[in-house]
Amino acid sequence: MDTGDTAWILTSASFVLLMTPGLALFYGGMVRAKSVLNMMMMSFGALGLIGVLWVLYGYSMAFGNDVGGGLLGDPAEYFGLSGLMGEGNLSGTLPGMAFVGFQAVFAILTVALISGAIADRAKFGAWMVFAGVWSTVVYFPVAHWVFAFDADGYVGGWIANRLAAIDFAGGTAVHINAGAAALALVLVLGKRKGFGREPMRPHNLPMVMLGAGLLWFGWFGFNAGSAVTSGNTAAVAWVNTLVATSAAILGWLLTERFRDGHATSLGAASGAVAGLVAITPACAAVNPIGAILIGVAAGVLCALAVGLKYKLGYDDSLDVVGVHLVGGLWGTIAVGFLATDTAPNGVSGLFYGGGVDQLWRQVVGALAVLVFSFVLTWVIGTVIQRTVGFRLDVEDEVTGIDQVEHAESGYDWGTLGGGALGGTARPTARHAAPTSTSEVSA
Amino acid sequence: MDTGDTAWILTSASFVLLMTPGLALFYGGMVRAKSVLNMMMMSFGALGLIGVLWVLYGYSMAFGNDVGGGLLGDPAEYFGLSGLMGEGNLSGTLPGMAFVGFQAVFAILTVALISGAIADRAKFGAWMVFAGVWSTVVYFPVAHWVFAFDADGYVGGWIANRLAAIDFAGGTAVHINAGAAALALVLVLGKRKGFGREPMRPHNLPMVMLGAGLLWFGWFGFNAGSAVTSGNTAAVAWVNTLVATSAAILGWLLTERFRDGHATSLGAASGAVAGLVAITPACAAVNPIGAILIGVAAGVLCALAVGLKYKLGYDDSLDVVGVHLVGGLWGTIAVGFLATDTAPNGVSGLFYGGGVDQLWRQVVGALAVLVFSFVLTWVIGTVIQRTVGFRLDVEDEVTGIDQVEHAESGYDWGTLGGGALGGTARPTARHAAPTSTSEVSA
Amino acid sequence: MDTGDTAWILTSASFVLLMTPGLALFYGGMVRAKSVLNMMMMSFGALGLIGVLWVLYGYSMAFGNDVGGGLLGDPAEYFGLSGLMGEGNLSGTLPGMAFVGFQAVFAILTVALISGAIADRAKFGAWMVFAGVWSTVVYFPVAHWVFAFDADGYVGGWIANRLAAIDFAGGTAVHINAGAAALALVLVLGKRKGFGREPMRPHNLPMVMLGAGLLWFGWFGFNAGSAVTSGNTAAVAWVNTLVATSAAILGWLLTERFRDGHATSLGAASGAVAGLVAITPACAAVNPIGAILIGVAAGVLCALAVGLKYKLGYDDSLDVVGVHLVGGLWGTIAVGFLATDTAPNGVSGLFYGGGVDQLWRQVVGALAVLVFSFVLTWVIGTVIQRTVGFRLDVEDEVTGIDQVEHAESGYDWGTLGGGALGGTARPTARHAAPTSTSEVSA
Amino acid sequence: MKLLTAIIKPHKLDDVKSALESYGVQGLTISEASGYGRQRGHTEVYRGAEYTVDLVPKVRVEVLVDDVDIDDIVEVVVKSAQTGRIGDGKVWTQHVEDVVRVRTGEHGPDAL
Amino acid sequence: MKLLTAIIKPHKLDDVKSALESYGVQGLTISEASGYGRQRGHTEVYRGAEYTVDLVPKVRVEVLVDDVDIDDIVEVVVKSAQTGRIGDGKVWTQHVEDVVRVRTGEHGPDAL
Amino acid sequence: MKLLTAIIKPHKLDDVKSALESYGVQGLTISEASGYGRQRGHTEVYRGAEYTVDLVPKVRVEVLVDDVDIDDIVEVVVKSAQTGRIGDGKVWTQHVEDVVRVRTGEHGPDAL
Ligand SMILES: Nc1ncnc2c1ncn2[C@@H]1O[C@H](COP(=O)(O)OP(=O)(O)O)[C@@H](O)[C@H]1O
Ligand SMILES: Nc1ncnc2c1ncn2[C@@H]1O[C@H](COP(=O)(O)OP(=O)(O)O)[C@@H](O)[C@H]1O
Ligand SMILES: Nc1ncnc2c1ncn2[C@@H]1O[C@H](COP(=O)(O)OP(=O)(O)O)[C@@H](O)[C@H]1O
Repeated sequence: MDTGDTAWILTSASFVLLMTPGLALFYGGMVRAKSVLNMMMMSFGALGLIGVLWVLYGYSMAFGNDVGGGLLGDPAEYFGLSGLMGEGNLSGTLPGMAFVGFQAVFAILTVALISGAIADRAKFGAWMVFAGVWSTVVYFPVAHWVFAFDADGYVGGWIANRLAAIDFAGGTAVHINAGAAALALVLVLGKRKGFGREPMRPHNLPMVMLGAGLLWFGWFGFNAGSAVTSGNTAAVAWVNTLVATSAAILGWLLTERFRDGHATSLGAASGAVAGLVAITPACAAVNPIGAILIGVAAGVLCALAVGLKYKLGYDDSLDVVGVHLVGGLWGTIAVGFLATDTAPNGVSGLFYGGGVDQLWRQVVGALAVLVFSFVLTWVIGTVIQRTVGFRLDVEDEVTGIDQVEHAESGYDWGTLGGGALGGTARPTARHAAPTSTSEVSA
Repeated sequence: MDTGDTAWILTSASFVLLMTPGLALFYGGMVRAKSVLNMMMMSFGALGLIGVLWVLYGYSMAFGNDVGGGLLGDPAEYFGLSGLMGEGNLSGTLPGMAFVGFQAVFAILTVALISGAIADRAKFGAWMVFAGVWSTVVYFPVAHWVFAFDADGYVGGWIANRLAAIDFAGGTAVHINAGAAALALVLVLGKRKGFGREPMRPHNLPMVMLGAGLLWFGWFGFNAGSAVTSGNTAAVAWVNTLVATSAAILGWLLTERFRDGHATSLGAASGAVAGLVAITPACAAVNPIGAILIGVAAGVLCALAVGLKYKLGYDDSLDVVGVHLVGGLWGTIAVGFLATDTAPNGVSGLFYGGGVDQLWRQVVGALAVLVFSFVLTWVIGTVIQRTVGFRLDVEDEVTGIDQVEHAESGYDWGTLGGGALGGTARPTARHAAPTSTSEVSA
Repeated sequence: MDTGDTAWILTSASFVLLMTPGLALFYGGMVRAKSVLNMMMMSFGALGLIGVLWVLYGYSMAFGNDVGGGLLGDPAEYFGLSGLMGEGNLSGTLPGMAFVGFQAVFAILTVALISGAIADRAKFGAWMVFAGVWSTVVYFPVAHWVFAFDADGYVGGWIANRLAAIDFAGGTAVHINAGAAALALVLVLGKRKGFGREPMRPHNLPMVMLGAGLLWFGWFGFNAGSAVTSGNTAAVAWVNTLVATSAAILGWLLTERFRDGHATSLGAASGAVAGLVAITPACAAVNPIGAILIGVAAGVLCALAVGLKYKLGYDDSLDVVGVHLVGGLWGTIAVGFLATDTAPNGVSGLFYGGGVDQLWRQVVGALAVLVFSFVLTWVIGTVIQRTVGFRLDVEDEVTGIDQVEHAESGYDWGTLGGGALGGTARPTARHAAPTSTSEVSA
Repeated sequence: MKLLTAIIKPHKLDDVKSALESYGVQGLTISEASGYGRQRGHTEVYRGAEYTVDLVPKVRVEVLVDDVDIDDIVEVVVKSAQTGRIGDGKVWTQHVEDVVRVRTGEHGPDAL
Repeated sequence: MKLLTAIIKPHKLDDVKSALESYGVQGLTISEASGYGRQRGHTEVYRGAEYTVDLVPKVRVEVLVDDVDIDDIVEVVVKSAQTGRIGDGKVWTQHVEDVVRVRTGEHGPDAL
Repeated sequence: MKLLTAIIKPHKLDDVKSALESYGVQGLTISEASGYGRQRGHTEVYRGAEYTVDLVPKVRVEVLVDDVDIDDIVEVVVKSAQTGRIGDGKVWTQHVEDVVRVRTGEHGPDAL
């Protein structure tokens, strides 16, 4: 065991945990004030549920010994993680539990990412059911495909080992996966009332920018932590994660400037996320110039892609498809072009004399995850919609999902300006204070 | 010295420092808009004062060589920390100053935790006096009891060494301690005007959720950092901290769903904190299944406990008692049941064949801190109230403590919607600009 | 290579990256609601642009082998960083790329710091041009002067090596540099319409406090990370960074209390930043008592200094001069008095028997950077103003720069209270939804 | 001249605005309001404590109109704001003695 | 019919609402306002610069009432809003020509 | 007595307040409003989708005045609110039947 490697992975895992609240802010600021809480609750619900499932059987399904064709880990092997606490139980140079924790937060985040597509209109209970089923049926297997590497006496997933596609930190397993699921779910749930006609502008852009800042911060753990050691590979991934994101901000802002006449703050925040998504699979495969190219192209591509939903008429509310699916595809495929054997992954892409060998592997890996995720998500979503119901009542949607599903209001500025905004409120019923108790004001 | 251990502890200390601003947000969002700044200032005041006191004599009182019965460290031994800067000065595998820093932020946070109970109604100056006295008289000694372990030529505290209660990261020293102090202080200060009758709903729930997110993030440093090394113990603590929190979110939300019909965002944020509190003493003593049990029960118990104040008629404004005292007691006692010798602490509780031996130690430790803290806090609070005055004037409370105590407003949205909300303002008097200077607009 | 050192530096670099979004919040909360986005965008613009420039030639200009008199590194040496990815490429005990990343975020932050002085009135495009030119002409060279230390076969900067002024983490290179640039830019751009007469109070103080919290957190990476190893030096820097900041909060609040009658939350946040600025150059040169003195004096001095702009009539909107220039000067010069050879830097100042030797070095270093930065910034700013125009049209300034420059509004609370605040909005033109698509509400 | 004041449901504002525009009304003033009436509010729950929020968000629309148009315009507003459900709001009319356009200082109907 | 407009202190809103409800008033409309008058504002200090905030938060209550009730209702509002301290506010009454209930289109007193 | 209502540009509020104060008006009530009129709104762009924001922020000023002062006060408000550019707003006057000072219960002009 190496204490430095362990320190870096525990740190990275903590960073990645913070990404889910960061995402909740990023998404939450983009919806209208009347649905900010529900938007954030989809992330917090994932934090609750997936954390528990991961410990129970998720880790085992993803990283248990393969039970067939590189498709699934043995769900029973590490059930409850009971056997992984021993001093000697290592995963490479890490305590076994450090790796368990690091991977747990990936699972949580991936589920939470999907929620941005279905803002304002999904029953919270149904979302929780979906989150549990989807992580079990879609994420845990795909994580096995991509992240479980063969070792002595251990067989891992088919994409990582048989196909040998490069996905350093989850361009396929996380972003294409979540993006494809988002698209399927949007088709199942349908559009919000008033989509494309009524004002649905972000209610709190500083919150969006804060969320983007926390995501970027956390993403260093996501990408550089995926080295699972604290050394050169992590350092290269770190710098590439920085510069691709910087470049993507520029790419998105320039696109806006030329197309719309204004560089916007939502554009800067979105560009940052687009760059982070795209560099995720590639951060240890390219050099910093390659990272700049991946980033700037991600900024431009995603800035263009988010307009598609208006043209095609699907209500991907916060552009999970436009940013995560498109950005994830671009980053994954870009590895096939821009990988250089001087980078830690040691593979050359088309532009560095490696021919199309790596390129086709990247494309196959990307498409496999895309199709698998899209189809299964569509089935899961449809079953939930047909049984317990997934979509909120339209009346309730107009009233506001926070009030209807969570019986709360995001904000009450009232006492500042006069107290009446949104109505006065008083504690009633169940927990009313005993009326006879006098107030003390010593 | 081990660079990996040092890296992890410096990182953890930084994480824990961030918890206090996180707490300020968590608490600040829960009060009404007219007292958000005062709420946050109680935390920032603690950041200012306790940091300095810790360096002057706090560290020495907590970790100086025992001066009597395991009750107190020698306050003079490390006064000003001057002697701890040398290269060779180690604390285990860490530079001495790394441990000093790590423990400093615990002291700050514990004081800040108390403030949630007395929202909206404590004079800021009196709070600062209280913070200084309380940390000196209550926290530094209790930290010595719980965190100072005997070593060669060094005698530590009675709970850690004589009683041998397990409190890995501060269930007693931090949470029971702060919770009991909160209860005492609430009894001294009395209820807010309108408590139980007037609307006192949270003014900014996204801010509460952000605060909860930062607390969770920081808590990995709090718990896993308490291993003071970067290895298996830290990794186990990390995973238990994750999963207990996840489970507590579920526990709180399910309780709400069954009792009130709605799972709320305030519930998710509160559940997370409840789970974090409860796993704090236990995170290296139980396995992940034990952590799930501790978490889910913490969520349920605390969700029920926060209603007590209405029944019993004490105004624990933001439920410091309901969450930190109840959660801290539960977690500390749960160690007596759920500890397993396969976990790093190596002790078995009642359910794992260890009998009641550990259980009674846990109960005695918990009660000792509870009683000590409650009694001393009541005395300190009463003396301050009778001398300089602790409670704000009721008129001022109605006007809003931010305006009265800090001469500020939390928010001014005015210029957006017309500029008049809350009044126009203009700089006057002392710093008015020289009127003759013309405006430049090059 | 040392994995522990690497872990700490990658962590520190991530912390420092987070400082720029933290700064965006700190600054953003202080302006009026109508310019919050532009304020934040100046930081996000720097994140985009400087990240890319650093990789292209910035690192090389700062840390390339000296090309003349300690004034500049060779810009071509590491162009694009292509050669730095190899396993064996070390910078001390770190992978070369870890050091590159750590220094990158310093460059970004320094540029962003300047923006606080020119709130509400700078064209965004002009700001981006300024940011690129300033970092190239001012920051990269100054970073070379201060941070590039001679080594075997490598020649660094004149302040670090020839003058041997102590600037552990950037009191001169970052804070005096940014502060002097801020002053110059303010003189070029002129005052905002209504400065000193119209209300310009902070629109969101909780956001300011959140920003201060994130800055403090990140600053542990900034200061303790500057040890570039994970050991005693880092630990001492960490503790000094904690306690100086705590003391500065107290210093600022006490100044306010005596002068104005109230301790404010803006004061606490500002005091924290003042303390952080002042301890930056000194954090490895003084003992904790010295750090307390530096901190408390920084709090008092800066609290007094921020009033100067009203007396002298320059509109340093968010007090970059009053906090960063004054705090940076104080901290840099304080090293000359308070340095003690028991601290890691091993140098004694005037009060510890070292005479004035170190003191004059500190003064010369500080003044050199101040003058260089002020003059060049004035030239750059003037050229931009005379060519493309830097200052926003006054009409647009009154309307609000967010609307004019970014075509966005920071907030829309409308749907809560009735929907009309600031106007209804509907998607139009380019991306309007196909009108024939019916809404699905399954 | 007359002043028409309408308290309506927020989501009907766009319809009312369009209807008035079609009729030829050139200006109006809007503000936020909260209504208390037959339409009940809702309940919120914070840490188990229930709060009754008894005010409902509304929008106030004010239009200054010429005497001859007032009946038509009342009709237009009522029609366009109607959903038929409780809480649709009120429209009332008052006499106005004089109106001035600030920009020009014009008085009376010319100022509309 | 008459329109009663009251500018009151925000924390008296609940009392006014209850008093009107007891009297039998079934609906009212509330909005935020800021007052300027004998009651002085307060001072704020940001980084040492003082700001005089000269507007005081108020709440506006509007009630449409039948002619016969107006005097009683003015009395009810004044009583329930009174604290006896400067800044309690104003109540004024105006003539209303017509009232319409949007939901039903009813006119006049029936629309109240 | 009369009620003067003015819808003005937000940044003219200070001027109007000062002018009224100079004239001797002792109190007024202010609230936020949004205007729709000749003055066009602006366009915002979010991820490439344009939004037309067609309401413009305004401030409403209400002053209760004695009958004899009304013409002067209208003049004062119009003058001080004028910029000469589109969107300067409207001022209108209405008859008020009674005014009460809540604090004292005084009626009529004494209540102003
Ligand atoms: N007497 C009244 N005076 C002033 N406003 C009223 C009055 N009655 C109702 N309102 C306003 O009209 C709105 C709708 O009234 P309500 O009684 O809920 O429904 P409806 O008008 O459909 O019967 C209320 O929310 C309130 O704003
Ligand atoms: N002439 C007026 N016109 C309109 N509103 C007024 C007028 N005078 C006072 N007000 C309103 O009444 C409120 C209370 O008035 P103020 O003079 O402060 O106290 P009081 O009415 O107790 O003498 C003010 O804040 C303002 O909103
Ligand atoms: N008929 C009207 N009824 C009520 N308010 C109006 C009317 N016409 C204009 N306004 C108000 O006056 C403001 C200014 O009107 P506008 O037509 O933009 O400019 P101007 O008055 O200079 O011609 C509008 O924003 C609106 O608030």
